[in-house]
Amino acid sequence: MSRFFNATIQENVPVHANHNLLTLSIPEGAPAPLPGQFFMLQVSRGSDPLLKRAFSIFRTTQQGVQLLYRIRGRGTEILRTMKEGAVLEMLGPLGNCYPNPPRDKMPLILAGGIGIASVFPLIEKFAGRSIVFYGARTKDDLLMKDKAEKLSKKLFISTDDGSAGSRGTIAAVLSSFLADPHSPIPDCHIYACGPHPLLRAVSEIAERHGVTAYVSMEEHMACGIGACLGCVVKTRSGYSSVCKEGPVFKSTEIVW
Amino acid sequence: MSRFFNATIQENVPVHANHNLLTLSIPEGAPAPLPGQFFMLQVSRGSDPLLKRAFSIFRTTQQGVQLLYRIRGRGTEILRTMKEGAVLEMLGPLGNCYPNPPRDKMPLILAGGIGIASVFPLIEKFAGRSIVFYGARTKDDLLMKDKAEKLSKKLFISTDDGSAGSRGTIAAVLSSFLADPHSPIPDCHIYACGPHPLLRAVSEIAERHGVTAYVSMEEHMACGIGACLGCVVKTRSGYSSVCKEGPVFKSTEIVW
Amino acid sequence: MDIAVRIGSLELKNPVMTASGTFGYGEEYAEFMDLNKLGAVVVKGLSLTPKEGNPPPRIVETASGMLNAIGLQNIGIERFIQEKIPFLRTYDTKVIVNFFGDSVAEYVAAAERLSCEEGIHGLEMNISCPNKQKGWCIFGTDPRVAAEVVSAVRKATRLPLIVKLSPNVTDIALMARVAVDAGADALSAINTLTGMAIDIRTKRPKLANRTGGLSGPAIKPVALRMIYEIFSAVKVPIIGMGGIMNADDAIEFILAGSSAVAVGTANFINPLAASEILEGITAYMKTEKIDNIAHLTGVAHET
Amino acid sequence: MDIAVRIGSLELKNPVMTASGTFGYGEEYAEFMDLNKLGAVVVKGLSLTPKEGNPPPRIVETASGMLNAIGLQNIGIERFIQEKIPFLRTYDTKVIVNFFGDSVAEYVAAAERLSCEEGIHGLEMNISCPNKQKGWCIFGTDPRVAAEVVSAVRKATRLPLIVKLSPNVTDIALMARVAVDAGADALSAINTLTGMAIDIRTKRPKLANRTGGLSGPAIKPVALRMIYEIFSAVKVPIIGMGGIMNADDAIEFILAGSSAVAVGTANFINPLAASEILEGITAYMKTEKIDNIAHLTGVAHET
Ligand SMILES: Cc1cc2nc3c(=O)[nH]c(=O)nc-3n(C[C@H](O)[C@H](O)[C@H](O)COP(=O)(O)OP(=O)(O)OC[C@H]3O[C@@H](n4cnc5c(N)ncnc54)[C@H](O)[C@@H]3O)c2cc1C
Ligand SMILES: Cc1cc2nc3c(=O)[nH]c(=O)nc-3n(C[C@H](O)[C@H](O)[C@H](O)COP(=O)(O)OP(=O)(O)OC[C@H]3O[C@@H](n4cnc5c(N)ncnc54)[C@H](O)[C@@H]3O)c2cc1C
Ligand SMILES: Cc1cc2nc3c(=O)[nH]c(=O)nc-3n(C[C@H](O)[C@H](O)[C@H](O)COP(=O)(O)O)c2cc1C
Ligand SMILES: Cc1cc2nc3c(=O)[nH]c(=O)nc-3n(C[C@H](O)[C@H](O)[C@H](O)COP(=O)(O)O)c2cc1C
Ligand code: FES
Ligand code: FES
Repeated sequence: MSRFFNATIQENVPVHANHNLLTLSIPEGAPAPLPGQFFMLQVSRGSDPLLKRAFSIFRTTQQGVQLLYRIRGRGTEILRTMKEGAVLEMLGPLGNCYPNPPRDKMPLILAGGIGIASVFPLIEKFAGRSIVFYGARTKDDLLMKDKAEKLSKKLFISTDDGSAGSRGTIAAVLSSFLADPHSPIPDCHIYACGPHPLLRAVSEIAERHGVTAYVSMEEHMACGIGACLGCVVKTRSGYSSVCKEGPVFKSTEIVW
Repeated sequence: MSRFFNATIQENVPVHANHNLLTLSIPEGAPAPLPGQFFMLQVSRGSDPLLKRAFSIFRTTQQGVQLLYRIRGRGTEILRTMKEGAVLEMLGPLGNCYPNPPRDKMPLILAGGIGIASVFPLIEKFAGRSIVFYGARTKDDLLMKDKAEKLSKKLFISTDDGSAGSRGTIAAVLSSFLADPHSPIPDCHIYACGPHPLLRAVSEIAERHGVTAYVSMEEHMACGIGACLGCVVKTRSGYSSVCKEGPVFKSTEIVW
Repeated sequence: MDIAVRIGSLELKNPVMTASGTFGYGEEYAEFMDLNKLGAVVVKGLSLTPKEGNPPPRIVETASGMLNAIGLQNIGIERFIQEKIPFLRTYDTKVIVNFFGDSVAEYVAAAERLSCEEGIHGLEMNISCPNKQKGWCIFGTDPRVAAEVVSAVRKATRLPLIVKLSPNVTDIALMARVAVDAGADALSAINTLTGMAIDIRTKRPKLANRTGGLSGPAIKPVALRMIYEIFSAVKVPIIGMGGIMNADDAIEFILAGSSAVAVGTANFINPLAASEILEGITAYMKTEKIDNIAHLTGVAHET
Repeated sequence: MDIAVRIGSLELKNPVMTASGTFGYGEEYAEFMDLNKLGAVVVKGLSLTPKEGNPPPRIVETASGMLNAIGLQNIGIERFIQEKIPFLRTYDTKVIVNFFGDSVAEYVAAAERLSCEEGIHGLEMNISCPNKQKGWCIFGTDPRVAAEVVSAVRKATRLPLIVKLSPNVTDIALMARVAVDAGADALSAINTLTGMAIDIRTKRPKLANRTGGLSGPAIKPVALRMIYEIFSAVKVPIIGMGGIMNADDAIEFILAGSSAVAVGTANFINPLAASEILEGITAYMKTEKIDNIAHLTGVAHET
């Protein structure tokens, strides 16, 4: 089965202000996506917008793959208007995935905003075993909070405006958690996805505490398969492509 | 009321292979279109395709204005996929109109292919009084034949392949009609819309018989309001814009 | 909020103008938009005597753009003065006349004639047109020829003189310097990129003229880059254009170095584009707490 | 039906190649498409030593196009030979290596090194890159510099030499003649148009490198016009590219004067683009009853 195929929209429903859950049925035999991998979708038939949009695999259900997306610009606005039955060109699953923690390590999963989409498969995978840190701008931007609560051993919440959980960034919450003498350090691994400054903060915190952290990076993409060299981030071994060598990197690999 | 407004699709139904009938509700107070006038529709929100598409007013009903269109290229292909409730930017009514014949003249109305859309309002206007000549490629490309039959005093049909009416061009039918000693010449006026070569032929025939003919021309358009000078045809007084000085010209005005 | 801009000795009440050839002689759009809202109306390019223009087809749609080969059809300066100026004078907006010639002498004669009429506030010289004296060369692509024609026109008029640059050159900054050294009070950029389209059924160019000028969103990145380069090269105000469809686009041009912007192909898509763009610019200034539009010009150059 | 084309001494089994920098080193697309179907694989531009490239962001989407400022990141010729050639040699397709240098000496050294390896069938010289010796100048925009570097490389290799022209020039026909006179066996055109985009929130250029190269459907009209002009100016085969998304586009390029075509940005949109374009070309030839692709090249010039 080729990783380039037509997917059919099963459902495309708002889950929150400005966020939709998209369910796509994909051809049989398509490779199953791993946590941290992503797909690219062609949202137009014409040449404007031209490039595919990248979305992390959020869940795999019997109906197909689910993507959770934030309406951000023109491409996602077009996607929002698409209805059941519409057919989209799709590329994926792409990229590497979040590595498994060694048996004895506890997964700490951190998400900022729509970053929840990327780490959600981990939350499901480590059901009942992981501690989840989830930050968003406001209460209304917290998606899938109840699901995350059910699936995690413990869920920490923060919002920029304090409308839910503690006020401030979720990195600060992680930091206090790790600073707590009862923390399971160094017996944990961090998995994080969110805006660049948040990931940088997480990386610093992890380093300070001697904890291994994996971060999922974002960059503008054209090909999605490592051919154009457009989506690079600076790493200790030079520029690496987010689409192929990433999106998940060890935080110490990144030159922040 | 501005001639630039949002129109809402009421219905967009196939009437034949590759031809749709589009009904649009337009804002109250919009000027009523005259036979021969046209509208321009923006079929995309993005910048590709960029330009508006021109369509003749086919009918005005209680529901709104109706356009009859042939799926031809990318723009009409997009239009075909649009559903009830979709909102389109629209400009019009644009251009001049078919002039009324003097009281004592009989209207001869000629259409080639989708040209039927443009002359249909005349067929309705002169219900029972006009002779209609309607040519198409094949039987399957004859739209609204029954309606035209009902509304005309007499309907002549031709198809390129002879699958309905006489075989050959409808210009040939007009020519024999006018050559017939019982023809109402010179007491008739011709109104024609169709492909350029057909209109040229009609023009020659009319001239030969000393009959006045009006032809509705087509050119690629950008502005639709006479500003860009993109849509000109050569006339005896220089290049004239089809969108503003036309689309209807006296056939003798055109430099063929 | 101060949104007035100066183009040489000319003060516009706001930075939004129309691009020549896309707004007719102004009256075509008066039905849709209050022309009083515009900083300036730039009319279709005029020549001393009327020009018939190119045979059709003159227009081809391309991806996010269009090619035009109008061939500079216009009613000539005399008819413009007789028939169009009286209408334009009823509006409280500046009138800038775009003009061109086949030869240096024609440019000069046109500029002289236009300079002695009331109701014309500035001249925009289109130098992207073929030079009949020198065969195939285009005035605007050869620095020496451009210098010659701009200097000659400079001597022929006291009106603010805007030189409109052709983008079909290796070094737009050089052309900008040449025009300014020859006396331009301001520059406008960019004119259309030369392009072509071929009909694969007839196997012939789609335009009767074979080539045409590419405009619209497709060319915006090239236009912005050129504005950015021109801004670094000269001190005079720049009127930026090339694919501006909305206020965000216009703001990009201002940040790149434009003092004013011109709306071209966008008029065809949305006859209210120019006035909506003005509204969008002032809304942006409010959000960004910028009280003088001049403070935005060229900001993208700061590091 | 004869669809083989000759590029100098090189015979391609069909006219469809990939555009450098848009197809990696070939292997990235092998999963999607049978590389045996291609007339040639043109690999990412290589330099003597590896290049790190520009900092991100390197890519911006524009209307029907994209800007890239990869900065010629590549693994260097040695690693290419070690790691990529063995894979490419398993395919029955021609391998054309795109290369560049910072100086004439580097160009020559690169060409020499590439010429002594099995499995490389042709060289494509990218002259749209900055000339470190001469500061800001670009090899491909100054005719004298272009002549110098092409002549030097011509002496350094016996492989078919394709010179890839920059479109950012006033007179592409002149640059074509210069390249051919200096020894090019074929020309490819066009490389990207230099462009820019600005973020109106940060008020800074969106690309870290400020400017980038515009590719995709937006530039097709400009590319076609340039192919048309080059075809009139020189006799050598032209490899046409710039916004080719489908077979119809490719056929336009052939009618304008291309002997072969290269598929660039389209690979990102549809990883099967190149093979679908080949199928479309042969379907067109069938419909149009053309039995030799050479009979299509330049037909749009006939009147
Ligand atoms: C590996 C990866 C996984 C992602 N997963 C998700 C997800 O699960 N849910 C979700 O809502 N979003 C996700 N994103 C971000 C998503 O790709 C962008 O929000 C989307 O491309 C915006 O498109 P637009 O047309 O609406 O915005 P516009 O701003 O109009 O887009 C313009 C261009 O910029 C690119 N772009 C804009 N924002 C981003 C961004 N943050 N990252 C990469 N390219 C961008 C677009 O792809 C497009 O090429 C992911 C991005 C990456 C790289
Ligand atoms: C005054 C007028 C009235 C018209 N009335 C009708 C009508 O009632 N019903 C109908 O089906 N068609 C009508 N047409 C033709 C219709 O405008 C075209 O079929 C349509 O624009 C094709 O668009 P496309 O995107 O599908 O084709 P494409 O070929 O993809 O279009 C590419 C470009 O060419 C232009 N174009 C293509 N064909 C024509 C054409 N024949 N005339 C003008 N521009 C063209 C398009 O507008 C677009 O800018 C009319 C044209 C004019 C000028
Ligand atoms: C149909 C058309 C006609 C034009 N005529 C002229 C003209 O007469 N003189 C001139 O200097 N520029 C002319 N231009 C160029 C525009 O003024 C403008 O520079 C160019 O279109 C780029 O802007 P845009 O992309 O916003 O349209 C014309 C452009 C178009 C599309
Ligand atoms: C991401 C990217 C990288 C490119 N890298 C190179 C390169 O290394 N060498 C080169 O000569 N051209 C390079 N090009 C230019 C293309 O080969 C091609 O000339 C150009 O993109 C126009 O074709 P297109 O519009 O079909 O993409 C690159 C283009 C893109 C989009
Ligand atoms: S998007 Fe092309 S290398 Fe990552
Ligand atoms: S379409 Fe612009 S003048 Fe007719």
